[in-house]
Amino acid sequence: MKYALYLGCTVQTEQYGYEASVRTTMPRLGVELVDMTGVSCCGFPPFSSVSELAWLYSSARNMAIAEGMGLPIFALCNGCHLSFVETKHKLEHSPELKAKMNEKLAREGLRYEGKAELIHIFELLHDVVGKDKITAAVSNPLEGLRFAAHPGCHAIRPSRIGRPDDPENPKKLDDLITWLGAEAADYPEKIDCCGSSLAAASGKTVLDIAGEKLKAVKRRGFDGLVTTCPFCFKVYDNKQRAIQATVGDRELEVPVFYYTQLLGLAIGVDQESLGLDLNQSPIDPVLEKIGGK
Amino acid sequence: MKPVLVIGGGIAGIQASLDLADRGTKVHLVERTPSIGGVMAQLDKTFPTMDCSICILAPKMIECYRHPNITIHTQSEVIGLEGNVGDFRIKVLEHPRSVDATKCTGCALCSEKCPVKKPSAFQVGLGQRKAIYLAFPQAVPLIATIDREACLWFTKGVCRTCEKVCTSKAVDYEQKENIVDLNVSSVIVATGFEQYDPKDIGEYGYGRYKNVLTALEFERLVCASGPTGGVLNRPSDGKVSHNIAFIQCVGSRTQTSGYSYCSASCCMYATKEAVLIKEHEPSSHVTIFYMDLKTFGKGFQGFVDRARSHWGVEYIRGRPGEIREDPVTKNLTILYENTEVGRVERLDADLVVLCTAAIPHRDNAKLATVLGIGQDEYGFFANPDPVASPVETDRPGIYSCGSCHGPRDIPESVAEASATAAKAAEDAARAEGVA
Amino acid sequence: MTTPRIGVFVCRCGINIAAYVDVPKVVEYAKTLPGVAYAEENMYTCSSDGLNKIKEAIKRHSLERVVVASCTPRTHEPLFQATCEEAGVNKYLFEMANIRDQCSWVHMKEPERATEKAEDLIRMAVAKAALLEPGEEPEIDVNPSTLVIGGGVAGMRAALSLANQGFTVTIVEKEPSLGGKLRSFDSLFPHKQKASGIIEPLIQSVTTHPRISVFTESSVKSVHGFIGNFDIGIDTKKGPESLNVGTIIVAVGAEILKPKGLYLYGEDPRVITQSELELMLRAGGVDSKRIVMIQCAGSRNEERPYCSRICCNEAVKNAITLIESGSEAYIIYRDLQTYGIHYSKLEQEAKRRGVKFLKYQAERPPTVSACPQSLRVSLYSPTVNEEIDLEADLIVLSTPLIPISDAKELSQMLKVPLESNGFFMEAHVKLRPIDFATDGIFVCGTAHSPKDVGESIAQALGAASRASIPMAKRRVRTAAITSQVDQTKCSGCGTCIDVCPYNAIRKNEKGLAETIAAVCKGCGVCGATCPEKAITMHHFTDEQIQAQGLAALEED
Amino acid sequence: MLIKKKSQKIVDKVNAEACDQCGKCPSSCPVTARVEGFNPRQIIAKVALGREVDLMKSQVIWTCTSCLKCKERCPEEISPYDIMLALRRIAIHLELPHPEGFDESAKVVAETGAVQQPQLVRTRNKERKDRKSMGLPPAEKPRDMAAYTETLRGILEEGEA
Repeated sequence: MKYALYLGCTVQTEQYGYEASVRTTMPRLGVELVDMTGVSCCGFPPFSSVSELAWLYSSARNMAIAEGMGLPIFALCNGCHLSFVETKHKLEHSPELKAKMNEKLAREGLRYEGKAELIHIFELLHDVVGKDKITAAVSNPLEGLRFAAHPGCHAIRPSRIGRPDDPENPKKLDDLITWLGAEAADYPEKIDCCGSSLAAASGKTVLDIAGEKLKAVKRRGFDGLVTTCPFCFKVYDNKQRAIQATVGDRELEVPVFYYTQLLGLAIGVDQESLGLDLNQSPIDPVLEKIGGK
Repeated sequence: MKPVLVIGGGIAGIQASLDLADRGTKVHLVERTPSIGGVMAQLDKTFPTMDCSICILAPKMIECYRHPNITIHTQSEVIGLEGNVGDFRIKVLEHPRSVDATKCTGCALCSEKCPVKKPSAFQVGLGQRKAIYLAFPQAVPLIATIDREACLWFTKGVCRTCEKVCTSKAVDYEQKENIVDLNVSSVIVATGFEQYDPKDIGEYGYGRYKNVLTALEFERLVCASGPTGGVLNRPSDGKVSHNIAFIQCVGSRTQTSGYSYCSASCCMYATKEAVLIKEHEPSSHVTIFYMDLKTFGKGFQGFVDRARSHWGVEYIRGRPGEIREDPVTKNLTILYENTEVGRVERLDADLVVLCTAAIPHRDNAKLATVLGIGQDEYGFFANPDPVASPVETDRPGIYSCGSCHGPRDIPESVAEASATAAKAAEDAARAEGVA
Repeated sequence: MTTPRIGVFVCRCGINIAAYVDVPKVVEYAKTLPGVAYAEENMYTCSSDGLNKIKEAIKRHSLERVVVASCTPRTHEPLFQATCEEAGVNKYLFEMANIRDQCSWVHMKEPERATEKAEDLIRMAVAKAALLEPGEEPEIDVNPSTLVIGGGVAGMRAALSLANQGFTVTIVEKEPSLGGKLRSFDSLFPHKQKASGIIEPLIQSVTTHPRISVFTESSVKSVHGFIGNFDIGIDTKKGPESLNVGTIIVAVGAEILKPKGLYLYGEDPRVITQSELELMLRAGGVDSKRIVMIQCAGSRNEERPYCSRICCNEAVKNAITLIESGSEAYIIYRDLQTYGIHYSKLEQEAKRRGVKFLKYQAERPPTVSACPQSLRVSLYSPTVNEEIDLEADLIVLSTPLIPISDAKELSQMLKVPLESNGFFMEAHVKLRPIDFATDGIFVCGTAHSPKDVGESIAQALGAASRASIPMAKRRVRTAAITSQVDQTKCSGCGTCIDVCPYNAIRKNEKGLAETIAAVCKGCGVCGATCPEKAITMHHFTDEQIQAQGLAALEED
Repeated sequence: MLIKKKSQKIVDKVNAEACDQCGKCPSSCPVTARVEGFNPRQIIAKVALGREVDLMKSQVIWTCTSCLKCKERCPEEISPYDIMLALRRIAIHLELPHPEGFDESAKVVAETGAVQQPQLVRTRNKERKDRKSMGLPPAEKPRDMAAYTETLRGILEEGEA
């Protein structure tokens, strides 16, 4: 199990908790991660609204690097993963476009064949590593905790070009949570969007949308929200204070985790190396419940 | 004069058979299930007159059964066809009932005593039947049949209770399948349709949410002879439902489902079902979500106007985006847009009924091969010239009527059935040398 | 005379009756009634099992009268009567009590009283049954020939089928030539084949068929007689003709509304109807740049509360033709009636080809105003949620099919009904869409209701099948429930003749009234009106009805 | 005119005319419920009526969370989301008024290879951390930045050809 690790802008430049928890947990499950050198932004979203060509070029470029390494790309971010899958899909269906890309890639001495394989963290943990390995690795089961899974829009849509889980009834993140000894439950707002892409147009609406979901999660008696998407995490965790202000509810406190952080806690990784101190949401009560190192 | 073969014992097949039999032609009526009657036998009432469906159908079923010119082959399928118009040689495979038709009186004592329960196809899975059973109370012929996949004797070699309790010694575990050879002048295909399975439209939660039903399931729920005796006890908790919503065009008018056509009867049967709810309980709140109200049939517009003004059924133009279920109460919330005002709203409902596409029957391909006739891009039997020859397939002497060649309502099916009878009569006359 | 042995069969109708009526109690009660020799209950008396039970009981208990207490005679009486006959009991010795539709269904909330009422209804039926008399059904010969009224596509197709089956057919068409409305059509949806391509060969085979005779510019003037034996009077261009036929098919078609004053129609030549557009297309097309079509022009409103079924599809079809010839086409609709496979495809093609669709609401119909250069259509589009103004060079109104002007006259001549919108009314909307309640007369095509060519042809073939049944058998039985005039009481006043809706009573040589049994439908109007009480209604005699009434009033 | 020509190219591809105006997209959309005047169905309606230029000049095409429910659920496989992106690109290329940030961040990426440089972030108890202090390797960037930047600039100038 060897993969080319693609961080993407958001993780690499600010969501260190996600990166750290991935780097510390994966090897313990027998997943070898190789850093990609010379990579750049996947192009989504910065280019998708400006120039389709620039967007596709950016993704093709990074996939070309992975092809050079001969490894499948493990993209941490839902957005990056979708961007790669979509680009691969588009170039597969347009030889002309592919040729045009390669012409441009040549300037950096790169070439995109279309062989690059992609893997999403759900697929890697749920389908490749699997239940047996994960449950076996759990030394500190997260019993008595009930988490709301938030797979994130881009992990499940658009299903037509292939996403890692069901677009209307995603279950993999729930499974992953239960494998850690915690409880996961369906809730009507599960596949609701965090709203983050609206930031440029209307920051307040983002907080509204995110706030509604956090309220639901709290109302339905969850101990916290779990995701693997840096964009969603940014809104729900980093911006939770702002959300409280916007929805006018100071009590709206919902602990938010990256799944890999919980995974780390369950398999006995120390909190420091999971970057848990970077979570801005009030996670300490949950950490106390979990105990461990 | 040679007999005519009619395939399918629904209302279309029944009508075609009766027309021919009444004019003196011998008919072989082949039905794949244990009883004739088809989907119409499962309906509660029929629009726009609100006749009790089985009540108007049962006499015709019995008439078929008692008609000296009609031979009914149930649990049977056509497995071979050779020859040409005027002289088709047919092979019909009769599957064993494991019950002697000449002895069974349909008293149902056997199914009463049978220990094995299975979901009843007639009740669309909402109710149960035994391993030995009568398809439904008015089944024709009223003869028990054994489901060999379920029967303990056939699966585990034990039980034989039915044999013990049967007073007329009708149970016959040894019964073999039987092949009947027929020589007919024409063939009439009336095999009907089936319902689209809305599981694939995940946002509506069918299969996940207990209180989301298909319209056919609802017909059984609202029917006096249904599993709840016509009381709208919803599946999740048996609570009587007062807020009920219907969603049109589920699977139909949908490129992504593969059924991009309008199923033609849903707007009206939904209206009928809405009126039924109001008749049962006028205080109920009933909403129908539609895209275009298809009121093109005789009396349809008046029926919808009455449903709206007299019964207070609410019609909203908009196809809901999503149905949500409260994890605790199992109540449903519909996310929809009233497209006539451009407003996004939510509607709470105890029960949601999906009006699903009428799609080609899964056996069509097999039958098309046996008969050597064509299918359209969806799988319905094809009429090369639907305008000039609306009931003719691409093979002379083989005709199609009813919903096996596209969505049809009952009167259209009946009219077409008579039409195929006329075509068959013309073939016979030609064979007789009538110039 | 001794009261005959009566058997009573009480149906549970699953739970339809049994859930509200205490059936076992009712059965026990029935056993106590005078003349009742046997009574039992059945789960479904109409099931083959139930019917066998009746036959067995008749034999075992040598029953002479049979009473079934169940649902409605409308659907089930023939079945039970036939069963009695099979067991050797004349069908007119059968009586039915409707304890479902008229009892259990209407008294769901008061089971005790429902049970009482069921007992009352059965007591009444038994009282009548005791007085029932056997009836004989006269058999009449059927002339194996058909009159088809209307030489449009439906009429011709029905005629051709019957002729091919070996029957002789006469077509009466009021226009100078066969073909009907289709003559004025350019192409036909859904496959856009030329209308002429269907009409011409049909006319060819009809006019050359040895068993079909055609009267054009002719009309039916009189209809007498009954199934098997209708006497028809026709006005032809060569003068009056008369013929005798066994069956009649009504295929008179429909007319197309010309909506004077609506959307400037009749005031501005640039506003036309869909059928006028057809003629223009047939003549080679239109050169207008932008055409706007308005649906439901004169239909689905107070005056004509029905949808005309074909207008949307015709509009879509013509819009495609116009787009093909380089015009721009808009369709302004309320609910697009593109039903079924072929029309759905047509709609999708139109959208692909660039036909623009705009919805309007009945409450806010579009308005049309004339400018010198062009016309303006103003509408509120609920889907775009905006007021929209469209400049148009040509406005096409999709107007409904309406009943032919002399539909009423014909319906009276044939003694068949029209429905509220003026189209011919079939015997049963669901299961007898082509039959009239009057035996031997059938309907097909747009005379029945708006429909497209394929549907009309299907109905026409269907009518041919229905009509062929009595003609193939050459004989039919008529009901024995008829009136009979007591010649000793009749004063010859003729009141009965005036009121009889079926022309079933005539004056005989003695100047006294007498019933033509084969024509009489047993409606009873004559019996009720006869001042001399000279008329007896068989199966509904005064004695029988009185007995029933008295039984109803009995207290027990 | 140029703007119409450019947009027409897009519109021809997006299949908007197949739209039945069923209302599934707005009822799935998290924004329609909150932002007055934003309605993916009406966006498609206008495109189908050939009025996409109005859209490019309006705010609506910028008001999308890209949750993709509209694209996922459309019975006709129409994607209001992709249509909005396409219209945005033309709007930006033709320098029609649009929210700030879009072309800026594009420039940044073209010049640095990422939307932003690694940030100094705070822990819950206000300590500052960076990649180094987290024990994470230095951030990656294109090796031949000049070539990378030149290529992307070229593409951006080309615009939506």
